[in-house]
Amino acid sequence: MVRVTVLYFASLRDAAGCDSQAIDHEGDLAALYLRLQAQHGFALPIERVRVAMAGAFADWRDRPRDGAEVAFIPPVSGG
Amino acid sequence: MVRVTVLYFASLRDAAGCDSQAIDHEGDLAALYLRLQAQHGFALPIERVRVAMAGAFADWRDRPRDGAEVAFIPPVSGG
Amino acid sequence: MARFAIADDAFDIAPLRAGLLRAEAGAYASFEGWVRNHNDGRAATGLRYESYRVLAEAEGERILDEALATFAIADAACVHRTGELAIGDLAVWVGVSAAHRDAAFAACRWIIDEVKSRVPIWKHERYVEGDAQWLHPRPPDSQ
Amino acid sequence: MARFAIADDAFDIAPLRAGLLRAEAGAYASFEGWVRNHNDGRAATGLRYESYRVLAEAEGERILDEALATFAIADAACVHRTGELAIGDLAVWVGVSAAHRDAAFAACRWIIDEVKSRVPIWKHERYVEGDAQWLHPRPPDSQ
Repeated sequence: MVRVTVLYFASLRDAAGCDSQAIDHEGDLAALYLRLQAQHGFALPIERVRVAMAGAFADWRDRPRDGAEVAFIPPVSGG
Repeated sequence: MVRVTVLYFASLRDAAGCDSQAIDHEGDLAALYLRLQAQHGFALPIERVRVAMAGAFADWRDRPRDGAEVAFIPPVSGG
Repeated sequence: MARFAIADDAFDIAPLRAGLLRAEAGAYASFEGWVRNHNDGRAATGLRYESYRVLAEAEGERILDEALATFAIADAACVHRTGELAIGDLAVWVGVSAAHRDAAFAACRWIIDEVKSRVPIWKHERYVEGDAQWLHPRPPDSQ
Repeated sequence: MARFAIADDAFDIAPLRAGLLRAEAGAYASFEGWVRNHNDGRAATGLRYESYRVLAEAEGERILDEALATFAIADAACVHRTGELAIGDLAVWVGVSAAHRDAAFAACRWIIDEVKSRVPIWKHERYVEGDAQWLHPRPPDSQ
């Protein structure tokens, strides 16, 4: 069990109702998204979301270390 | 026989040694170029030159009217 | 110096362009994205961009590094706005200098396409009817 | 108002760009030709452009009219310098605004290609060795 901080952006933040959230987690990043999706009702399926850890893109199968900062990246719309 | 003013640009002006020249001419614009090429030694064959009359592109087979302003347009190099 | 930047406020293009001047560069291509008064058939009144800044800057820089490695260009830069924007405001700027125009155009186009598809920036669009939404386009975004 | 102009002196881009802003335009592509310090493997020190002005203006305008008829663009403009230019000087500017970037890029590229191949403007290039020459390229000019 590790403690991670999750950052939310755009529609994920609106659904979560907060910018970030500290949570205890066991398992990989995919499991973390699915848990939080169930909690907050994220409309975006995991296939349309990317994940970043410590400010760099990460793999859904990566397991966060204790204290990690995790960001869910919904489909981008800059430009 | 008509009197025309011929304008020279770029390497044609260098070869002619003048910006423009008044000349009496009979025949089409192609004949005019060939005459003046022989006179001034223009290196550019007529196939690489375009012709304009009264400020608009013209056809080598056009025959100038009296008082026409004719310009020989060597290959352009703007941009 | 960073070639990619996130700007929280309106920025000047002139010094960015001047920074790309090179004696060996004969061509300069640039692209700007402006806030449009319509999108997908709806009349828009303005928008807000937000970014995941640390990752946006890293990914933007990576795109410009890749462009410099891929195309025969002299230099390239990109700035993307965040915050509140009105119709007509400059949202993103890309500039590329190169010896020849083929590479300048190709790299400029490639950079804006990559920025739009890879950099974590999100657009929140407001409509004349009063509603608003986050845009999460499905790839390929052919807009 | 004319969309194409010949400029005998250095000109500002900012007001030209501002003239292309449209509330419905989300994309702006521009191209600039700068005087390079080399051409065809020779070191250049500067150049002079001369034009057949009345025909250059008419042909430039025709190119922009054709671009507006051919591409889904909002507006377009082009200015070409004449006279003496030094390394780094702006020789030609093209700007295009459009709803979408595909058309903006395509029209901008098309306009500069057409201007280079059709508008009666000639470049007289000076080299470090002291000589100079008029450039009369053979088509297709793929530079």
